[in-house]
Amino acid sequence: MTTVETEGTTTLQRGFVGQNVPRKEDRRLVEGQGQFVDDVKRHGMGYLHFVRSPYPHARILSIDVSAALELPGVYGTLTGDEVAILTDPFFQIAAEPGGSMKDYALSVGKVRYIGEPVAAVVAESRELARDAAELVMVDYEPLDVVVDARKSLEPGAPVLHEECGGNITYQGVWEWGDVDQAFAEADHVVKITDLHFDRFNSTPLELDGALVEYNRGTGQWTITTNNQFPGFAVIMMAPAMRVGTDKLRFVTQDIGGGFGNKITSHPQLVACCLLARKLNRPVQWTEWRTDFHQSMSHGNERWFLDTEVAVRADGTMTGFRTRVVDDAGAYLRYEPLGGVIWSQVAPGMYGWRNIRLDFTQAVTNKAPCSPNRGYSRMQHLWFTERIVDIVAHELGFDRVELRRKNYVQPEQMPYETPNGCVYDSGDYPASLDLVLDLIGYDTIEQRREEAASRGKLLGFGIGSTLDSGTNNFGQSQLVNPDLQFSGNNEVATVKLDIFGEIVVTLGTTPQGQSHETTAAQVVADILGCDVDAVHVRAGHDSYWNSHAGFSGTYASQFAVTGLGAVKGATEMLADQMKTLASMVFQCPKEAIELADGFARIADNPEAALPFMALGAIPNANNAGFPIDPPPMNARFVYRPPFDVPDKERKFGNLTLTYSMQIHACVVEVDPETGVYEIVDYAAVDDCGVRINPKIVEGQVMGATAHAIGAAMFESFTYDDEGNLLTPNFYDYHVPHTLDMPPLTTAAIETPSPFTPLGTKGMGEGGGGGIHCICAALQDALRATGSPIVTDSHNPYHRVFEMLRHPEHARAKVEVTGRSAT
Amino acid sequence: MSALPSTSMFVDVRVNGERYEREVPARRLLVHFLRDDLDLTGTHIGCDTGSCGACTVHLDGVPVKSCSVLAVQAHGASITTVEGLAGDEQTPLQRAFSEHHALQCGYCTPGMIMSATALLEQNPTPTEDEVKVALQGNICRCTGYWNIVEAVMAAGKGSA
Amino acid sequence: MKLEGTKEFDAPREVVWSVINDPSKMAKTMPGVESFDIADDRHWSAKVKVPLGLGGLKMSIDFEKIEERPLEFAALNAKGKGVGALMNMTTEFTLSGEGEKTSMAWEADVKIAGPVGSMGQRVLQPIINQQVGNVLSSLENEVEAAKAGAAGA
Amino acid sequence: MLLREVSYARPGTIEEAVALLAEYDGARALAGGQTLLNVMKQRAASPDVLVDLAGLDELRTITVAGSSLEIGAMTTLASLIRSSEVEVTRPILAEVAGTVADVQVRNRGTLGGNICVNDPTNHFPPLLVALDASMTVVGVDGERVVPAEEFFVGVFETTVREGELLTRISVPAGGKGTGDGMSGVTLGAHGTYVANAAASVVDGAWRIALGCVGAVPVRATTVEDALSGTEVEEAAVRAAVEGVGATLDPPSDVHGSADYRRSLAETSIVRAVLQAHDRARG
Repeated sequence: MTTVETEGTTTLQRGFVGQNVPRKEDRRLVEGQGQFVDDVKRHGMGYLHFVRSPYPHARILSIDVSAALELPGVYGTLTGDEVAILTDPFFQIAAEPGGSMKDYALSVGKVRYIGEPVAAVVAESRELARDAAELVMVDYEPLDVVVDARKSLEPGAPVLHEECGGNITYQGVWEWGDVDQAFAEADHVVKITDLHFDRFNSTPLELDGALVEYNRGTGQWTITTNNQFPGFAVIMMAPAMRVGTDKLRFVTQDIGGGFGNKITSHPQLVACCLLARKLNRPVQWTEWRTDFHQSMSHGNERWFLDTEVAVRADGTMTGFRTRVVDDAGAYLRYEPLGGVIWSQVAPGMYGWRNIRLDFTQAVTNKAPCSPNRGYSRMQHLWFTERIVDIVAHELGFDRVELRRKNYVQPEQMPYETPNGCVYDSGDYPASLDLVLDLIGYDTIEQRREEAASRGKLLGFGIGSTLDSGTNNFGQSQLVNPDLQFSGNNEVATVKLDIFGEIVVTLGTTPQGQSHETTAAQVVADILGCDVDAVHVRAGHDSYWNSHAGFSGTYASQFAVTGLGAVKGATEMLADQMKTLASMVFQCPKEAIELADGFARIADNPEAALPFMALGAIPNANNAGFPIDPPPMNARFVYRPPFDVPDKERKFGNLTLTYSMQIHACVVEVDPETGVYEIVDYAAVDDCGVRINPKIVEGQVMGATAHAIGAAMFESFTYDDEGNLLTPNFYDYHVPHTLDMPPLTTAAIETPSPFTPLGTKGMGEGGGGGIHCICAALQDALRATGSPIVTDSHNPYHRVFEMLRHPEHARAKVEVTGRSAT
Repeated sequence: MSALPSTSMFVDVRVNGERYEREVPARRLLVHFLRDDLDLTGTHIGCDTGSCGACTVHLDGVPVKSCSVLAVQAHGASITTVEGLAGDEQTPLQRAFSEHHALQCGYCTPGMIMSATALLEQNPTPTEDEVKVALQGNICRCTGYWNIVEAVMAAGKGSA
Repeated sequence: MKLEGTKEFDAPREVVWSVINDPSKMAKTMPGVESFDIADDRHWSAKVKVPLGLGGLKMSIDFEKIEERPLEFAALNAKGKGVGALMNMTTEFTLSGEGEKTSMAWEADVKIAGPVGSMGQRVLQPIINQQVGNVLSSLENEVEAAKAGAAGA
Repeated sequence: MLLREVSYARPGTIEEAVALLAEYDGARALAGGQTLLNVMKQRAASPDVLVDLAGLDELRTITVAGSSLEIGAMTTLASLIRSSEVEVTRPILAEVAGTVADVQVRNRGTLGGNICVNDPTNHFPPLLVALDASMTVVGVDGERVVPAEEFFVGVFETTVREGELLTRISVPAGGKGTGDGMSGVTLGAHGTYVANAAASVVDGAWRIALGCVGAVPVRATTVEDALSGTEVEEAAVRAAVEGVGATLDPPSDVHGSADYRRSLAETSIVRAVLQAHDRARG
C-alpha cells in the first residue's frame, strides 16, 4: 500500500481532517446492533408480498383476488385497478415522447417485464403473504416481446407504451466543435461497427424494503425505508398520491448498501402507503433477491454504433462521432437522465474538441434502468477508453504514450470541455506514471514471456476515468426544457446542547459512506474539540428539518455538499459560541478562541468557558443578559455555484468536481478454455483533499470490486423470450474472497478550487476496472489473431469465442484515411 | 421429538446461552425464527439461495447459513449469533474489523464476523489463503474484501 | 427453447397417425398424467405431475389441435398452468415414409416461465430433453400397441 | 425464503425413516438440505413431508472394510475433508469436497445429498462414476446395491425410488497404481461447474466421467479404451480425446454454449487424466 501526495493547500487547517479516525458507525454494526429496515417491527403489522408478472409483455385480462382474501390470516389486497383510481401516474422527467408514459405503483392494463408487480397481498406472516399471492389469479394475454434496444427501434417492433407512439423515449444530437472538419483533416479514421456496454447492477446485499404507518388523525404516512434519495422519492410520490410532501415522512437509520440502486423504489413505497391506509395497519415490505434482480434499477445497457475516431499522424485524437442506443428497460423511473449525465464526462480524460453523439433511448421488455454506481458516465467512459485502446491497437500506437499525449494536461486546469463542463483540477499524466510504477509496467514484457512459458497469454490494460460529483440538476433541462430543476443543495444542523454536547444532524442517507465519522472530523476541527465529543445523529428523518430538495446520498457529493453544509453550520455555531463567550467575558469577539473544548480568551487561557456552560446559558440559564444570548443552534444550506446550462448548445457546467481514477491490471488467459485470472491490479485515485484517507481507500476498493465483477461475472442477461437468465446469486455470480486479485492503491491530492474543503466527491468511481480488464484481454489476445474487445462484459465463454474466432471481432473494425485512400 | 410428520413443532434451543421454547411452523427457516420470533435481528438476509452468508450463525459451534436450516432442525441445539459475541468488551476480531475499515454499510458484517470467528477458533493464526477460503461463503458488496481479510489476519495475529 | 428430431417407426403411417391424433393415446405418452379430460376432438386437458425428482411439478395443461393434414402433418399447442410454473409448448409432427415404415419429424417450441423458469435455467434443458425422450419411447410403445390392435382387427 | 407448508419428521432409526418415506405420498428425505431447502424457497419443488435424517447417526460413519471405503450417506462434506480414512484410501474425495460451495455449505451438506440431488453441475456424480463407486439403497423390502453408473437417472433423479433411502456409498480403496483427478471450469473459484471431467486409473485401467454435459454423468469410454494399458503421454491423451466433444449433446445456457461445453469437456479430460496419471505414478 503506497500513498503518494502532491503539494496542495486546503482551506481548512488539518487536525482530525486527514486522519484515519475510526468510524463512529462501526461499534453498533460489528455487534449486530445496527438498525436496518427489516429489523423494525410494529404491533399488528402486516407483511406485504407482491404478485409479479411471469410474462415479459402481456395484456392483463383480469385479476381475481377472491381466493387470496379467503385464506385465513390475509388482511387485504391491492390491484392496479385500485391504484389507477387512487393515484395519478408518476411525474415523468422526460419530454415527449417519453413524457407521455403512464407509470403506476402496480401494472395498469399491461405488464412490460418479468417480475413487474401486478398486485399486492398483505397477511399476518411473511409465509402466509406469499401463499396468498400464489392464489391471486391473473389472466394474461401474452404479447410479442422485444429485448434488444436496437430491434425495439425497428418498424413493426412490439410497442411497449402505446401512449408514447413507439419505443423511443428520448432522442437528441449532442455535437460540439467542428466534427466534419476534424474528420476532413484526419490522417487516419478508425471505424468500429458496434460496441456494447452490458447490463448489470451493484446488487446491494440488503434488499429494498419499507415499514409504512398511516396516521388517520393527521393523514400522514411515516415511511421507514432504505430508499437512498428521499428528496427524489417524495417529489415522485406526493403528487401521484395527491398529498403535500409533508404528509410523507421518511425515516432511515442504517442502509445495507445502495450504490444508486435504492433510489427508485417509489412505486413499491406507494403500494405500501395505499395498503397501510386501506387496511389501517402498519404494512411491512421486504423485497426478495429474485424480485430485485428481475425488477430493480438495472444499470443502463448501451450500444455505440458506427463509431468513428479522427486521428492525426502523430497520434493526436481530434474527434469522434457515434450513434448511441441506450436501453432504458420497460419504464422511465429516473431516466432519461441517464441520457444526459454521461455528458458530464463527454471527452473522458482526453483533449477531444470535436464530438458528435446521436443519442437515442429506447424501452425494452426488461427491468427498468435507474442509477447504478457510475451512473451513465461509466458507460461513456468505457466507450472513450475502448476507442483509445482500439485506436492504439489498430494504428500501432503505444497505449501509454497515446494517453499521455491526449490526456488533458495539468497546466490546462481548470479545463473547460467542448460542452462547457469544467474539470476543476488534476494531474493525469503524473497519475498515469504512478499507476505504471505500482504495477511494474517496465517488467510487463518479461512477465509476458514467463507466462507464455506456462502456456498462458498475459495482457496488460489501463482504465482511466473521472468520477464527476455534485450534479447540477440544471442538466435535466437538456433532456426536458420545461423542467424547473437546477443547481443542488444539502443541509446540516449543528447545535450545542444544555450539557455541552455538540449534536449534528445531516440530510443524507448514507449506506456505508461513513458520514457520521467524516462530519464529526470537520466539526471537531472547527470547534477545537475532540472528535468523540461530536455526536452525529445516525440516519435520516425528514422531520428533523435538516433536509432539502436534493437531500440524499447519491452522485458522489457528500464530501462537497454534505460536508459543505456541515462546515457552514459549524462555523455559524462557532461564531455564536464566540459571541456568547465575549458577552460573558465582556471582551471583543475576536479575542475569543475555541480550543480543547473551551471558549477562551486567546491571550488569557485562564479565562475559559467549557462548552457545557455555553450550552447551558441560552437553554437554561439566560436571565440577566442585556441582549439575547445566541441560540447555539445553526442550520446551514450549502448551495454549489452553478448556472443553468445553455439548452440550445447543450453547453454548461453540469457538475462541480472531477475526481480521477487510473486503474491498471495484468491478466493471464488460458488459451484452451478462455478462463482468465487477474494476477495484478493497481489503482490511483485523486479526489482532492481526503477527510479520512482510509475511508476514501475503502470506496476505491469497493468501486474496483464492482468493476471486476461486472467485467468478469455479473450480467443481467435475458433470452429472446424476455426471461432473465441470472435471477439469483447462483447464476449471477458475485465475486467472493477467492476471486479478488492482489491490489495496490495510491492517492494523489489535487484540491478542488471550487469546494469549501478542497474535497471532491468520489464514491462511485468510473468503472476503471471494467475498462482496464477489457484492455488487458485485448492485449493478451494479440497473440491469437488480435481480436478487439467490443463488449464490457467478458465471461470465459466470450473470451473463448474471441480465441476461436478472432475474425468475428476483426470484422467490426476498419481503418481508413489519407494513407489508405 | 415426534417421529410423526407434523406442520408445526415444539422447538427447544439455546441461543447465546439463553433457552427458548417455542411452537414453530415446520416450514419456518432458522433465520426467520431468530429475526422475527426471537427479535435477534443482527443476523441478516441477503439472498434467497444460500449464497451470500449474511445469515451465518454458529449451530453447535459450527458456522452454517441459517437460511438453509429449518428452525425445527435446530431443536435441541445451541446457537450463537453475532449478538452473542461481545460481552462488556468487543472481541479482538470485532475491534479489528473497525480498525482495518473492514466494513462500510455493515450489512454483511455479522455473517462475516461469525465465519471469521469460527475460523479463528480452530486456527488462531490462519494464512491469507485460509482466511479467504473461510470467508468465501460470505458476500460483501462494499469493501472488495481486501480490508476484511486484513482484519481477520490481524485479529489472528492478536495484533488487533 | 426449440427442440427437434426424427423418430422412426416400424408401422404404417395410418397407425402412427391414429396414435398422435388420439388424445387418449397421446395422454398415455405424457409423464405423470393424473387425470385426463376430452372436451372435443380439437380440445382436451390433463392434470399432470411432472416428476422433477426434488418434488413433482403439478400442472394443469390445456391442449389444442391447431392444424392437421391427415397422414402428413399435425400441430398441437399445450398451455400449462401450475403453481410456480407456466408452460407454453407448440409441437409439430410431419409424417413421411411408405408401407410398414414411418418417419416422424417433430419440432417443439417450449416456453417455461415462473420460478421454475427463473431458477432452473441451468437444468431446464436437460430436464426437457429427458422428458421428450420419455414421451418418444412411450409413443413407440403406443404405436406398437396400436399396430398389434390393427393387426388383430 | 418462504417455503410452502410442509410436514416434518425426525425418525430415530433407518427403519422408521424408510417406513415414513414409504407411507407418505410426496415424502422426501432431508439430509443437509443445502440444495433441497433452497429449491423449496423458490417453490420450484415442494415435498409434502420432509423426513429429516439428522437423527440417524449410523449414516455418518466412515470406515474401511477390506478394500472398500464405506461412507455413510449423511457424512458431511466437512467430515470427508477431515477424515483420515479418506485421506489414506481415496484422498480425491476430500480434495473435491473442499471445492464444493463454501465452508458453511460443507458443514451441512452431505455426500448422500449431493448425489441424490444429482444436479448436473454437482461435483460428486461424475467423480463417483469415475471411481467406480456403488450405492446401497434401503427400502421396506430390504436393500440393494447400485453401481454409480446406474444410480443417476436424470436431472434431480436417481434410482432411489419413493419409499427408499440411500444409506451408504462404497468406494474401492486406492493404493499403489491408483490415481484420481478432476478438472473443469467453474463460475469463480470453487463456483458452480460449467463443465468438468473426473478421471481415475487403477493399474493402467481408466475410468473417465464427464459432468455438466447431460442429465447424468457421461462416460468417455473411447478415451478409456484408448488409454487403458498404454503409457500415458500428453500427446497421446490429446489424440485420444480428439472428437469426444462431438459425441456429446450438452445444454446451452447463460454460462456457455453447447459448443463451449464440448470443448471444455475435451480439455477437462486431458487435464484430469494427466493429473490422475501423475498421482498414480506417486
